[in-house]
Amino acid sequence: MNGMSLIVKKVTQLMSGLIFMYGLYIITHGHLTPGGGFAGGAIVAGAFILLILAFGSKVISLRTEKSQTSITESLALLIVIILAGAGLFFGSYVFFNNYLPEGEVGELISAGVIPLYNIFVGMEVSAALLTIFLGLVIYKEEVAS
Amino acid sequence: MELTPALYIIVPLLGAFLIPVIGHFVKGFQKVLTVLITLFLVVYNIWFFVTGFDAPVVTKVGGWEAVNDVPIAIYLVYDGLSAFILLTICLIAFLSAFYAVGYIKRFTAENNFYALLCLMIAGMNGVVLSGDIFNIYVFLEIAVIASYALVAFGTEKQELEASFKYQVLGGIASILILFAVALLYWQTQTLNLADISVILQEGTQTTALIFTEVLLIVGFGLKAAMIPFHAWLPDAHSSAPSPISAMLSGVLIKAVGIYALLRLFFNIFVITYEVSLVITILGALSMVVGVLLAIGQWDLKRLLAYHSISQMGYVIIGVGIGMLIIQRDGNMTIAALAIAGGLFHMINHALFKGLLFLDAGAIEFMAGTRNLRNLGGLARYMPVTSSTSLGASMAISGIPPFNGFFSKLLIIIAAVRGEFYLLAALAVFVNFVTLGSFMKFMRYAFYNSDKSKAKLKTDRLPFTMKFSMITMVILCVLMSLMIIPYFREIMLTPAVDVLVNTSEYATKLIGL
Amino acid sequence: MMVYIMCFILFMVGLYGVLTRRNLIKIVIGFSIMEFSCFLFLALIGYIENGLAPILKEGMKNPVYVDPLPQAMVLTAIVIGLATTAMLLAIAIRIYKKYGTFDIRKVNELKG
Amino acid sequence: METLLSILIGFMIIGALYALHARDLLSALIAQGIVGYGLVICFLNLRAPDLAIVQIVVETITLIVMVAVVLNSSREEVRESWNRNKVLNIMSSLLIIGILVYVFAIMIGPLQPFGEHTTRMSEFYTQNGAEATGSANLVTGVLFDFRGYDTLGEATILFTAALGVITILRSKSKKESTS
Repeated sequence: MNGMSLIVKKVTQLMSGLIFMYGLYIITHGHLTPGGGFAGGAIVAGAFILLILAFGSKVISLRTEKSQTSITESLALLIVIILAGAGLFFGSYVFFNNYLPEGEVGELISAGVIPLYNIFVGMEVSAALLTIFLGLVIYKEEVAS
Repeated sequence: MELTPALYIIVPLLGAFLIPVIGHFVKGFQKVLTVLITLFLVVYNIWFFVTGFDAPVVTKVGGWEAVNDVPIAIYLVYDGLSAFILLTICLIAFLSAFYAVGYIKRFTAENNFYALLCLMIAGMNGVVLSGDIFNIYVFLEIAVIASYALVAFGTEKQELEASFKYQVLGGIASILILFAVALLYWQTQTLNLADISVILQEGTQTTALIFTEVLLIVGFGLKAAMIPFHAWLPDAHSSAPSPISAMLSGVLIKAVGIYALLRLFFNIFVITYEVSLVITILGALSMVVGVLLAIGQWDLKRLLAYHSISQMGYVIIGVGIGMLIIQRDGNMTIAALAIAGGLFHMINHALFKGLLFLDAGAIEFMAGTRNLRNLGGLARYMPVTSSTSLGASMAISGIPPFNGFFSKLLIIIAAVRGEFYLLAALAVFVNFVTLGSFMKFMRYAFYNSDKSKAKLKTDRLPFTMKFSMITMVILCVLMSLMIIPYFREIMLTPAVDVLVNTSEYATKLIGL
Repeated sequence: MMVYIMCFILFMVGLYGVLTRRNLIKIVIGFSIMEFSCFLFLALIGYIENGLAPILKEGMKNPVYVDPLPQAMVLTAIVIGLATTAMLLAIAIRIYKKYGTFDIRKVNELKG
Repeated sequence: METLLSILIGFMIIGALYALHARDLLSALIAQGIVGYGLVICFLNLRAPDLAIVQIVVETITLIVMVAVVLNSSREEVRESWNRNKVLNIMSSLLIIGILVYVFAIMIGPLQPFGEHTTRMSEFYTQNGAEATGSANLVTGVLFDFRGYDTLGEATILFTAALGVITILRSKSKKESTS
C-alpha cells in the first residue's frame, strides 16, 4: 500500500493527534459522559488506521507492530480478568465486585473500579481492532508481492 | 476454600490470555498450560461430585442481591444438569488437548490453536453455567467464533469452504437467538432465567411467546444440527483438525445446542404439546435421515459426522418422549427413564464419537488419507488404533459390554412403556443400520487387503495420541457402570431431577 | 407497532440477502443488515415516551430515563457483530485468493 | 416520533435493497453505509448517545476494512441473466417475506406499544444505579458493574476474533520438514 499525497499526509499529521486525544477523553470520561471503553478504544484504533492509510505501509514494520498489538490485547484482558477475579479472593469473595470506594457521583475519580475497566477494555479494543486491520493489510501485501 | 463455579470460566480464560504473551517467548509453554488447565477442570469437577454439593450452587456476579424478589445480577447456576454436562465437556476437552500435543505438531501457529481451544472451553462452560439468557448468547458466541477459526485452521480449500458455510449458518442462528432474546425481554422485562420462568408460569400462552419459541427452536436447532438444519455439520466436522472434530462432535453441539434447548423448554417455558411433538419429530427425523445419509459416505470423517446427527437424534427423542409424557401428565417414572436415557446417551456419544474422531485422526496421521477406498490392512501396523476403533464401533452400534448399549436400551424401554411403539421400532432399526455402517468402516480401514503399506507416512504414533485413545476406550466400558444404582444416583439422577421437576428451578433460585 | 414491523421488514431483507446472494461480500453485507435490525429492535424496546438519555444530571426532579439495560445489550451486540464480520471477511479474502472469485457457485469442493 | 422513525427505517430498507442488488461492490458498500449511518440517527432519536458513538465509529472502521478488501479484487457482481426462473424466485421470496411479516405483525399484537415500556429488572438500575455504582452514566454503570460479566465476555469475543483472523490469514499453515 503506497502513501497518499502530501496534502493528505499533512492533514493527517494534524488530525490524528486530535483524534487520538479525543479517544482518550472518551475512555477516561466513560462514567460521566456518553461513551466509554468500547467507543474510545475504537476511536484510538481509528487514529492509527488513518495514519497507516495516509502514510502507506512501508513507513512502519507491519509484522513487529502486529505482534506488539496482539501482545497488548492479551495483557489488557489479563489485567481486566485479574481486576475482576481480585474480588473473589479478597474483599467480599464475589466475582466482579466493585471493591474500590465509589466516591461522589459526577467526579472524575469516582465509581470505584469502573474507570479502570474502561481504560483496560479501551486498550484491548484498540489493540484488537488494529490487530485485525494489520492482519488484513499484511495478507494483502503478501498476495500482491 | 469455598466451591465457586466462577473458576470454570476464569481458569480457561486466564490460560487463553496468558498463552499469546508467554508462549511468544517460551517454547512449549502453550501445550503444558492447556493440558494442565483441562486436567485441573476435570479434577475440580470430580471433586465437586465426590464432596457432594448442595444443589443448586448459585453465584451472583457482582454480589447484587435481588430487590423485591426481582434478581438484578447475572446468576451462575451450578445444578445437577450443569454438573453433568460440565463433566462431559471437561473430560473430552482434556483428552482432546492431550491428543493434540502429538497431532498439532505438523501445523504452524500452535499458540493460536491452544489459545482458541481454551476460549472454546471457556465459552461452553459459560453457556452451561449461566442463568441469564443474554449471557448465554454472549458465551455461545465465544464458543462458536473460536470454533469457526479452528475449523479453518488448516487453511486449505476444503477447510475454508466448510468454515464459511459454518459461519453463514451459525451466524443466522446467532442472530435468530438474539432476536428471540429481544422478544423475551419485551414480554418479561427481565433477562434472568428464573425470573422469566416465574412470569411465564403465571401468565398465559400468548401468540408472541409462540413466535419466540419457534425462533429459539430454529436457532438452537441450527446450532445442534437437527435434520432440516444440518447442512453445515458434515463439512465443518470433517474438515477440522481431528482433536477439534472430537470437541465439535462430542461436546459443542451438545453444550450450545441441546443443553440450551433442554434448559429453556423444560425449566423456563411451560411445556406444551406442540413444542414437545415438534422436538420429538425433529429428533426422529435426525435419527433416521442421518444414518441413511451416512451409508453412502466413503470419506471416513464425513461418515462419522453423519452418524453424529443420527446419534444426537437418539438423545433428542429420549428427552422428547420425556417431555411428551410430562405434558400428558402420565407416569413420572417413565418420563424420568426416558430423560435419563437421553442424557446418558449424551455422555456416551461424547466418549465414543470423540474416540472415533481421534482414531480417524490417527489414520490420517499415518496413512495421509481418509478415503476408505484407499485404505486397508491397517490393523497390522496400527494395533492401538484398530483395537480402540473396534471398541468404539461396538459402543456406537450398541453391543452389550459397552456403554452405547445401555443408553439405547433405556431409551427403547421408555419408548415402549410410554406407548411410542413407532419410535422404539425406528430406534432399533437405526441401530442395525449403524452396525452395518461401522462394519463397513472396520473392514475397509483395518481388515481388507493390504493396499496402504507403501503410503504410510510415519511408522509410529506419538505417545500422547495413544494415551488419549486408550483412556477413552476404557472410559467407554466404565461408563456402563452408570447403570448401577450407586453411580447413577451420584451423577445421572440429579441431572434428571432438574429436568423432571420443571418448575423447581425457578422456585429454588428466586428465594435466594 | 409500525416501527416494529418496519424493523422486522429490515430483518427479512437482510435474511433474504444472506440466503439468495451469490457473492461473498454481498453475504457479509446481508449479515450486517440483519445485525443492524436486531440492534434497532432492542433499542426500540427500551424507549420510553418523553424519557431522558440515561445520564444523570443535576437538579432534575423525578426524571424518567429510558431503559439502560437494552442499551447495554446493544453495545455488547455491536461488538459481537463486528467480530463476526471480521471473521467472515478474513475467510472471504482467503477464499478469493484460492479461487480468484467471490462467486460461491464456483466454491464447491465439498459435496454430499 | 413513531412516524419519524418509520420513515427513517424506510430509507434504511431502500438502502439495504440497493446494497444487495448493486452491480458494483464498492457502491454496494456505500449503500450499506446508508443503513449503518441511518441507524446512528435512529439511536440519537431513541436517546441512546452511547450507542450512537459506538455505532458511528464501528461502522466507519468496518467500511474502511471492507473497502480495503474489495478495492484490489474483482468488483463486478456476478452477472445473472433475467429469465423465468429468476422472476419466479423473486416472486416467491416476496411472498414468503410478506407472509412472515404479516404473521409477525399479528403475533406481537398483545405486547406493549412503542414508547410505553415498563421496567422490572432495570427498575433498580434507573432508580438507584448511580448511587450504587458511583457512575453518572447509567449505561456504563450497567455495562461494567451490574453486567460486568457480559462485558468481559464481549471483550473476549473481540480477542477471539482478532486471534481467529490472524490464524486464518497466516501465510504457511503446515511446517515443511515433517516427512
